[in-house]
Parts: sequence; C-alpha cells; structure tokens
Amino acid sequence: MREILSFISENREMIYFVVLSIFVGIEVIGGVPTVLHTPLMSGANAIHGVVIVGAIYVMLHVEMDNYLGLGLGFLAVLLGTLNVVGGFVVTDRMLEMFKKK
Amino acid sequence: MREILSFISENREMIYFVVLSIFVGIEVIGGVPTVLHTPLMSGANAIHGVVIVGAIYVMLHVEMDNYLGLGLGFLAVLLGTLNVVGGFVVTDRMLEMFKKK
Amino acid sequence: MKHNILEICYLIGSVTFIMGLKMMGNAKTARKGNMVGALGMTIAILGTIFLHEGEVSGMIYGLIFGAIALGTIIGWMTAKKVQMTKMPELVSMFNGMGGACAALISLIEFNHYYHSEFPKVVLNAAITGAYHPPYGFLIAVFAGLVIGSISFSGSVIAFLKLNGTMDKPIRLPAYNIVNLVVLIITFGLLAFMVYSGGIILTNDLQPSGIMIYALLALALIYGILFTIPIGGADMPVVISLLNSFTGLAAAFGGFLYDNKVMLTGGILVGSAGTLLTVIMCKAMNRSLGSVIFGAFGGSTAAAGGPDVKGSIKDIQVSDLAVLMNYSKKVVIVPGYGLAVAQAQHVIHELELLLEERGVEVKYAIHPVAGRMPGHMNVLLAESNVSYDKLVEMDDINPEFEQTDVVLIVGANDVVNPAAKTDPSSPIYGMPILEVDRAKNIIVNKRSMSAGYAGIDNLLFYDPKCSMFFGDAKKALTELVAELKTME
Amino acid sequence: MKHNILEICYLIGSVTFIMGLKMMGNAKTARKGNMVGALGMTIAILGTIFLHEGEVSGMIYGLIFGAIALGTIIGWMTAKKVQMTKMPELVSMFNGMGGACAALISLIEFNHYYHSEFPKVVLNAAITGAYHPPYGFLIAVFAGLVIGSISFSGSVIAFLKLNGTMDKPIRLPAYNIVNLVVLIITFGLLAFMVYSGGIILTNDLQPSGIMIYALLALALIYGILFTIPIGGADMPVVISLLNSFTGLAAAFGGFLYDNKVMLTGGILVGSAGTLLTVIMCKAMNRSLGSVIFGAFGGSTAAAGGPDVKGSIKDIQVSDLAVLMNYSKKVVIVPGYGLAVAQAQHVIHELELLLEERGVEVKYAIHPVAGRMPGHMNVLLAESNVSYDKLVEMDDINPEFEQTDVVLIVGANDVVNPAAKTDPSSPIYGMPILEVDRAKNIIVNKRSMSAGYAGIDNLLFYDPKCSMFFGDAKKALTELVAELKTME
Ligand SMILES: NC(=O)c1ccc[n+]([C@@H]2O[C@H](COP(=O)([O-])OP(=O)(O)OC[C@H]3O[C@@H](n4cnc5c(N)ncnc54)[C@H](OP(=O)(O)O)[C@@H]3O)[C@@H](O)[C@H]2O)c1
Ligand SMILES: NC(=O)c1ccc[n+]([C@@H]2O[C@H](COP(=O)([O-])OP(=O)(O)OC[C@H]3O[C@@H](n4cnc5c(N)ncnc54)[C@H](OP(=O)(O)O)[C@@H]3O)[C@@H](O)[C@H]2O)c1
Repeated sequence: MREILSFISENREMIYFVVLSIFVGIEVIGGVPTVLHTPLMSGANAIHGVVIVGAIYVMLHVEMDNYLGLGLGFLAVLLGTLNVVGGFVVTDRMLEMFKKK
Repeated sequence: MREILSFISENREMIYFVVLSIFVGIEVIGGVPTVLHTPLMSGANAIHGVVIVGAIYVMLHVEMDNYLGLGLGFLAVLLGTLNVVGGFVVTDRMLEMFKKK
Repeated sequence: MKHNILEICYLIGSVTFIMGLKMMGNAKTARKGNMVGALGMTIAILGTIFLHEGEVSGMIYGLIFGAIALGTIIGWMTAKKVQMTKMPELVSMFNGMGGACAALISLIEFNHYYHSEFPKVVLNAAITGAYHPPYGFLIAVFAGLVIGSISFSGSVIAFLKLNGTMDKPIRLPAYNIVNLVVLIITFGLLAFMVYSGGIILTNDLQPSGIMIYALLALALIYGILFTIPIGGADMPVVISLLNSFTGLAAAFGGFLYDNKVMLTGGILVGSAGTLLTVIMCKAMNRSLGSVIFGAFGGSTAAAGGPDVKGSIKDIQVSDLAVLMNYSKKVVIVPGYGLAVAQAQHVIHELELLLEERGVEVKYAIHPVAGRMPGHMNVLLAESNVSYDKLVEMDDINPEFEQTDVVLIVGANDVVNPAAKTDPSSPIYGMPILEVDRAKNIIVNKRSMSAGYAGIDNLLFYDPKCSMFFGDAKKALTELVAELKTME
Repeated sequence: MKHNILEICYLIGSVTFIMGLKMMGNAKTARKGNMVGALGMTIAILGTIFLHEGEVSGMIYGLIFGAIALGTIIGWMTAKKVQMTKMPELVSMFNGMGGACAALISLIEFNHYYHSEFPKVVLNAAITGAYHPPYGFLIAVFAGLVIGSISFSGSVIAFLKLNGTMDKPIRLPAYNIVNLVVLIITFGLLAFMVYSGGIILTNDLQPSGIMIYALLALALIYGILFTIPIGGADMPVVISLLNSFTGLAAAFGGFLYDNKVMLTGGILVGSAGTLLTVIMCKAMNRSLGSVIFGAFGGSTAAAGGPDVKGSIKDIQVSDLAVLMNYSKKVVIVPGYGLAVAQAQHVIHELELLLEERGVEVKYAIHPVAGRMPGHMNVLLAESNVSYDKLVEMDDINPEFEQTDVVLIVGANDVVNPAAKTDPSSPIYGMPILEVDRAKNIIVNKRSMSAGYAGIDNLLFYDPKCSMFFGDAKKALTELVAELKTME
C-alpha cells in the first residue's frame, strides 16, 4: 500500500499526463457521425504508427555488430513506415471519396 | 532564442500539462446548449474557487508574528470559501429550477 | 506518507473537475456534475488542511476553520436567499472573491519573499548582477496579482451594473485608447518587475517592495476601466470573461506552489470559460470585440429601420380577455420586460386559468430572450411553470400557423422581423420567433421604446398586431382579474 | 541544443495529433485533419533522425532510410491501388504492422538489456535479492511486447476473414473458457517476468532470456484465439479494438523511452479507439461483449420470427423496367449484397438512365447498411454517385410516402419491420428505413436467405412487395439493358 502510494506520488507528472491524454482522446471523438467511423478508425490507425519513432530510436542506438538487433530494427522501421504511410494515404483516399460532389 | 528553447525543454512536463488541460477545457464545453450557459458559467466559477487551496497553504506556512500575513491570509481563505460555497450552491439552485417538472 | 495521500486527493480533485464540467454541459447530468465538482473540491480542501506535514499552531488552524466557517455560512445563505433573477449579480460577486483571493495570495507571498532573509542576499547579488530570483516565481506572483485584481475590480463593477446601481455605461472620452494605455503600462510594469526582481532601491539605498502596490493599484484601475464602458446588458459576457480570468489567476497560484489541483482547476476554467464566452457572444449574434470595445452595448446604436411605418392599434383589457378566453391555442413569448417587471408568477397564473378553460398554452423560448442565457427558463421555472410547456424556437416556429393568439410580454428584439428582412439592421441574421404567422399578435410593453438592440420594430405596425401597454406585472394582473370575472 | 529542438518537434507532433483527430470527427474538416496528423508525424520522424545527438555510422542511416523508403513505396502503392471495398482489410493489415513494430522494439530492447554487461551484475544481485532492474522498464518492455503481438496476430486473422480466406467463424469447444485461460496465463507470465527481471537460470545455472519467447508465443496465440471465433461481419469492431491495442502498445514504447510524442499519440489512439469501438457497437445495436463473446456474430442465431407468413410475389425484369420507367420518384436502398456483388457501378448507371427519363432518384443510406460504418457512402462515392443524392435515414423516412418505387438491392436487416414491431427480435429497437410506406417495394437478392442478423424478414410478404431474384450485379445489368430497349 505504502509502495503504491509513493509510486503514484513519484510518478504524478506521468499520471496527470496519461489521465489528461485519455480525456482528450475521449472528448475529441465524441459525437462523430456514423459515416466517419471508418475513416476515423483508419486515421487513428495511422497515428499510432508513431511507434516508428521508437523503432528509429532503436536503430540509432544499436551496436554495429548486433546483427539480430540490426535486422529486427530494420524490420521494425519498415513495418512502422508501412503503418504510417499506408494509414495516412488510405485515410486520405477514403475521405477524398466523401468530398466528391 | 537558445534560452527559450532550453526553457521549453526543461519545462516540457509543465507545457504538456498546460496544453492538454487547455484541450480538455475546450473539448469538455463543446456543444453545450444555450439554456445551460448560465449554470455552466456559474459552475466553472465555483471550480476556480480552488484557489482557496493556495490560501490555506499560505496560512499553514505564515509565521505567527506576521500579523499582516495572518490578516490577509484569513481574508483570502474567507473570500475563497465564499467563492467555492456560494458558487456551488447557487449553481445547484439554478439547475434545480431546470429539473422541476 | 501523508504527502502521498495528499497527491492522490489532488488527482481525484482534478478528475472530478473535468468530469463535473463535462456533465454540466448536458441538461440531464448537469446537477450531478455540479455535485461531483463540489465533492472533488471538498476532498482537495480537507486534504490540504489535514494532510499537511509539519508543526502548525492551533491558532492558525483556528483562523483557517474560522474563515471557512464564516465563508460557508455567508456564502450558503446568500446563495440560498437570493432571488432567481439576481443570479448573475451573485455569480459576478463570487467570481470577484476568487480573484481577490488569488491577488491576496500573491501579495502575501511577495511580502514573505521580500521580508525573509533570502532577498537581502539576493538583492545585493542582483545589484551586482550575480544572482536573480527564479523567474518562474516572480511571473507566477505578479501575474496572479494582476489578473486576480483585474478580475476582482471588474467583477465589482459588473455587480453594480447588473444591480442597477450603475446603470448607464460610463464612457470617458477616447476610453478605448485610455484603456489600452493603462493595460500596456500595467503589463510593462509587470515585465519590469519580473526582470528586476520586483524590489527597487529607494533614494537612501534601502530596498523597497513598494512597487507591488503600484502594480496592484494599476490592475485594479484597469479592471474598472475595462468594465465601465460596457452596457449592463452585455454583462453576462463580461462576467464569463472575468470568470476565465480568475481561472487563469488560480492557475498561476498552482504554478507558484506546483499544486496540480489548482493548475487543472484554473486552466480548465480558463480555457472552458474563454470558449463559453465566445459561444455566448455567438448566440447573441455579436463578436467579443464589439462587446468589449462597445459597438452597441446598451444605448449608443441609432434608432435605425425604415421610415414608412403605419399606425398602431391599442387593445383594452376587456377585449383581450374575451379574445383569449375563446381561443384554442395561445403562445406566450416572454422577454426581458417580463423579468424586469417580475411578472413570472402572474403569467403562470394566467396560463393555469386559460388551461382550465380549455385553452392550450405554451411558452416560446428564444435562446437569447432576456439578459442572460437561459434567463427565461430560470425565471419561469421559479414560478413552477412545467418544463415541457417551454418550447424552443425551432420547435415552436412551425406551430405559430395554428396559433390563435400570441401574447408577447416584454420581448422586443427576439420578435423583430427586421432580423429576417432588413440587411442593414444590426440584428440582421439573428433567428427570430416568427410570431407574425399567428392569427392575432398582442404585445405588452410600457411604451414604444426600443429593446436591447435599440432599434424600431415593424411588427408593432402589423395589421394583426395590437398593443397592450403597461408594466407587465400590472397589466397581466388586470388581465387575470378580468378573465376571472368572466364566466 | 538539438535536443531542445527535438522536444519542440515532439510537442508540435502531439498537438497536431490531437487537432488532427478532432478535425477528422467532422465531415468538413476530416481530410484536412488527416493531413495535419500526417504533417505532425513527418516532423516527429524527421526530428528523430536528424536531431539525434551522438555518433551514428553511415550504414545505420542507410538502413533507416532504406527501410523508410521501402515502406513508403510499398505502403503508398498498396494504399493507392487497393479497391475501395477492400479498405477494412487494408486498415487491419496496417494496424498489424504497427503492433508488430511495437513488439519488435520490445524484443530488441530486452535482448539488449539481457546481453549488455549490466544484467550480469544485476542477475547476481537479483539472486541474492540486492538489486532489481527498474520495474518501469520491465513493465514497458513486456506489456509492449504482449499487446503489440496480440494486435499483430489478431489483425492478421481479421485480414484473412475480411479477405474471405477464412470465412466461417471457427469455434473451438468452450472457446470462451480456453481464451480466458490463455489470457490469464499470458498475463501471469508477464507479471512473473516483471517480478523476476525476466531472466531465469537454466539447469547449469546459466542465465537465459528464453522466457520472453514464451511470452511472445503466448501473446501471438492469444491474438489468434481472440479473433477466430468472431464472425466476419463483426470485423470492423474487432479492428477498431485492435487499433486501440496498438495505440496502447505504442504508448508503452513512449514510456520506455520517455518519449512524449509516442505517449500522446499512443494514449490518444488508445482512448479514442476504445470509445470509437463502443460507438460503433452502439450504432449496430450490439454490445461489445456480445461481439467478443459471440452472441450472433455471423451464423449462430436461430431463424426466429413469427410463423404466419403468406406468399411472396416475383417480378420479371420487363415488368420492372416498365414500372420504373413510368415512376415519378424512385428510392434505392443499397445494402451489403450490393457491396458483395460489386454492383455499385451498374446501380449508378441505372440512376443516370432513370434521371435522363425524368425520374427522380435518391439513395436511402442506413447508418449500418453494409459491413462497416459508412460502407455505402464509400462504395457509391467510388462509382461517382453525387454526394447529395445520398440521403440519411432520418431525412428519407418521411419521403417514402411520396415514393413510387423503392428498389432494395442486397439489403435486408435495415428494412426489416421486425425492428419496430417484434420485441422478441434480436434487432428490435434498431431504427430502420420505413420502406413499407412507399407505393411499390422491389427487393433484389439471390434467395430468401437471411441477412447479417440471421432473421426472417416479413417485409418480403407485404402485398406491395415483389421479389426480383438474382445476383445484384447481374440482375441490375439486365434491368438497365431492358430499360435501354424501351422508350
Ligand atoms: N439572453 C442573453 O444571453 C442576452 C445577453 C445580453 C443581451 N441580450 C440581448 O437582449 C435582447 C433580448 O431580447 P428581448 O426581446 O428579450 O428583450 P428586448 O429586445 O431588450 O426588449 C425588452 C422590452 O421589454 C420592455 N419592457 C421593459 N420593462 C418592461 C416592463 N416592466 N413591463 C413590460 N415591458 C417592459 C421594453 O419596452 P418598453 O420600455 O416600451 O416597456 C423593451 O422593448 C436581444 O437583443 C439579445 O441579443 C441577450
Ligand atoms: N455497417 C456496419 O458498420 C456493420 C458492421 C457489422 C455488422 N453490420 C450489420 O449488417 C447488417 C447490414 O444490413 P444490410 O441490410 O445492409 O445487409 P444484410 O441484412 O446483411 O442483408 C444482406 C442481404 O444481401 C443479400 N445478398 C448477398 N449477396 C448478394 C448478391 N451478390 N446479390 C444480391 N443480394 C445479395 C443476402 O440475401 P441472399 O443471400 O438471399 O442474396 C442478404 O439477405 C445489419 O444487421 C448491421 O447491424 C453492420
């Protein structure tokens, strides 16, 4: 109990950050019309592609002789890029359709 | 320039906190119906009464011989309480009116 | 340990503030939302007192509890006793208290900083340029002081205006320029004080903390100057703005003490309040700029409108009673005049009487009728009018076609057809209650004078329209009496 | 210096993500919102690469740019080339990539931690109980691995299902219990590994990092088990859920590196995605629980409905052509069958032909027609149907009264009157298109079999209703041909 309390207190910046972000995430979506559900899902999908930043970070710190690390890191960057680029482009295509007169 | 940059970087936790809170504040209000404007204003008014926490803090740290400090601190706690209690009670009264069948 | 629990109290407080505000934005959950906020506030306050670490003398606790008890009693009683129609005054007053509280905190903290040993060392260092007190502290203290003080003095003026004590907008010559200059001086001084540490050397080379009082005075003056030129009717917007100022001041307090619940509460109200202000302006079809810099906030607008008018018709109370008694459907349009005349109870009596005789009665509620958002709802709710008799503009407009009598009580702008027909009118574009579709239009007001927007109303010259002059309360009481004698 | 600029890039990235998501929730700003998000992402990625401090060999940069270039080309091409109707598959695929990326990061970081000198010291200390690696690190690594892997394998299965490769829900006996057990084991192992530092001693007292592969395998298996029992039609909900899982995995990555942009992006998608999942479920009148634990996700529901039916009528293509040709107003109700049959182009042709002959044609869009939200809009937009011909349910319902012919193409549940009349029906309470108010109802489908909800439709026995059997594309092509011969 005591440990949990001091954990919370020590990490309070992070906790506020997480709580506020969750609220923003929820609020930002509220009242979205049904037709936009699919593009919104797809757009959110592109945004979590930000995990690629972590993959790049890994690559920038991996040792040159760690071949497994290099290989997996390369793969991670590749997959992350697919997520980001594919996600944004496909979302754009969907939304383009909607706008067309 | 350099100073501003390092200021931002040093206070990044605080900046994220402020930015996220602003977003939450804005989002939380979006789409409120006209009839609720007055009660909402009044409710928000009660919430900023949280400044009383600062007033109490001042009182808990003031020296016993600092009469000006004691006097002003007492006044601050009093005013803060008025803000909080009056604010919530008046809001409740307004909202009570709305509900009545 | 205590400290850790206190942090959790503050976290809970912050979350309840967010959820409370959110819930207050929805009619169904609004009241509960207010309670949630109050609960969080209680937790934060009690936590601050009881989870404090360190020796504190009993007298201090005595003072704190005394202040809280006194504040609770006064606040509670005032809030419970005040008339519904005086709500905006009260909100304004309480807002001012919050601002003053923030300003006082800054004052005390500055004095503490100035008197403690620390600044003497600092002062020497500052003169030789070797050390400067932390900018963060100075910014938080001075900004809290300025914003809190502006909010305080502005709220007092707003209170006096709504109260009727100060009913005309007071406009100094070139007041916009004067205000701007005072504002610039205030923030200039603030910046200088942050830069210099806030302490100056007097002629005999003694350090002096006098500048903070100059800053305080300037801020108080600016608050007054900011508010006096604005018309009483624009006060709700101004209060909402001052409200977000106080939020900001509270946030600076939070910054000062690195106190998260003050920060969230303050920033939340600051940003939500600003948005609310903008929304309120939009609902009345005005811009925030025109409210603050005064386009027509009360009495300045020229009486515009076309010249070709026609004649107006009077109606006697006996004729009106007959007309209403034999109607099938009556729609009442309440406006600002109803609130001023405190005629909400007699109008409810009229409604009950007519319903008893088989007449269908509804109220048509325009979103900006009256002088504050929801004014009519609050007013009519006070006199126990059933909530589902209040019909919003968009829903009632199609019904006017089948309405026999529209009774307009102390409303003017909200039924002015110029909003639809005359592009040169200042209210052009505002949606209105389309009462001219009804079979008979009865207007109760005291004279032919204009409403809030200061413009003529061609509706009164409509052949279907008859004027029923008189103070709303008096006139309606007569009408009710007359109706009672019938049958 | 570089480091400070990078922090600002991340701040900008975080803000654009929030604003982008917000804008995507509104039809007018949606596309711009997507661009805003993409811009922020670009800033964050470029910043990470170019504002890196410290020596990095050219080969590493080569690998990074190579991977990005390759990913960009493949991602771009696939996204541009794919058919509109295959969108959900693609989203699912890209989501899986993100999850895999997060899992790989965790794997590399764990291996790094395991192989570096540090853990050897740690290990000894851990055995003697003197030191434990930071919990935060272990939680972030293992949770990122588990959640990312579940998201990856789940997305692959979802892809295969939408793709048609795996079209029946596969339900092991007692699959709900099996899944629960696997889930518990997975998280149990995770907890144990956090507790023990993730490294075990083999029989010959050598430290081994093998356990992480067990965790990986378990997570991958759970992702598969979680998704296979769910019917293909529920996949959009599942994808949305997996989407928020990947967000969570990204957030753990952000926690690992104390990287704020990953944190905001991840948490944002995690919470927004969860809410979106719930909203989507609501729009189809189901609960999230019934989707995951399988109430009727595809084929299980019994064909309910009352027994008293009546007879059905057929209509020949020639008669139908005549009927439509001489109508004033035709409303087309597209449904899932239209999408399956890829009949969106021919229906547009039909629409143009009819309009040419002076028939007014509109499309009635039910919010959950098809198999994903907005399915019909996307589909019809693809064949260039004008946006203002698509009328939403609430707006079109009052228009059916004046409609001569309603042509229902591959829709079933969305026009099933049981939703209004039969409280025992699984779709009771869902708002429907009230086509039975129209003068003539024509239904095109291949047989009398049920739709998604697996229930009978009494509409087909309505005296005003005629069936026009056949595959949508084939049948409509015939109808168009027949219409062309007329005149
Ligand atoms: N609701 C808000 O939030 C808000 C806030 C600020 C401003 N406003 C503005 O206020 C206006 C509201 O329109 P409204 O139609 O309600 O009011 P209005 O246009 O201001 O008209 C009120 C009318 O009531 C009459 N009146 C005053 N005292 C009376 C009494 N004792 N008995 C009977 N009649 C009396 C006045 O005419 P006589 O003097 O001839 O009697 C006046 O013409 C709009 O222009 C709106 O934009 C609204
Ligand atoms: N939109 C969403 O987000 C979403 C997501 C998941 C589930 N759902 C659910 O999906 C349902 C949607 O309703 P709906 O009316 O669009 O579809 P539906 O009720 O599933 O009915 C589709 C009908 O199309 C017919 N069909 C299939 N292939 C065809 C072809 N090639 N040519 C002609 N007809 C064909 C089928 O009958 P035959 O076999 O006799 O041809 C079937 O009865 C709702 O129950 C909804 O809750 C919607």
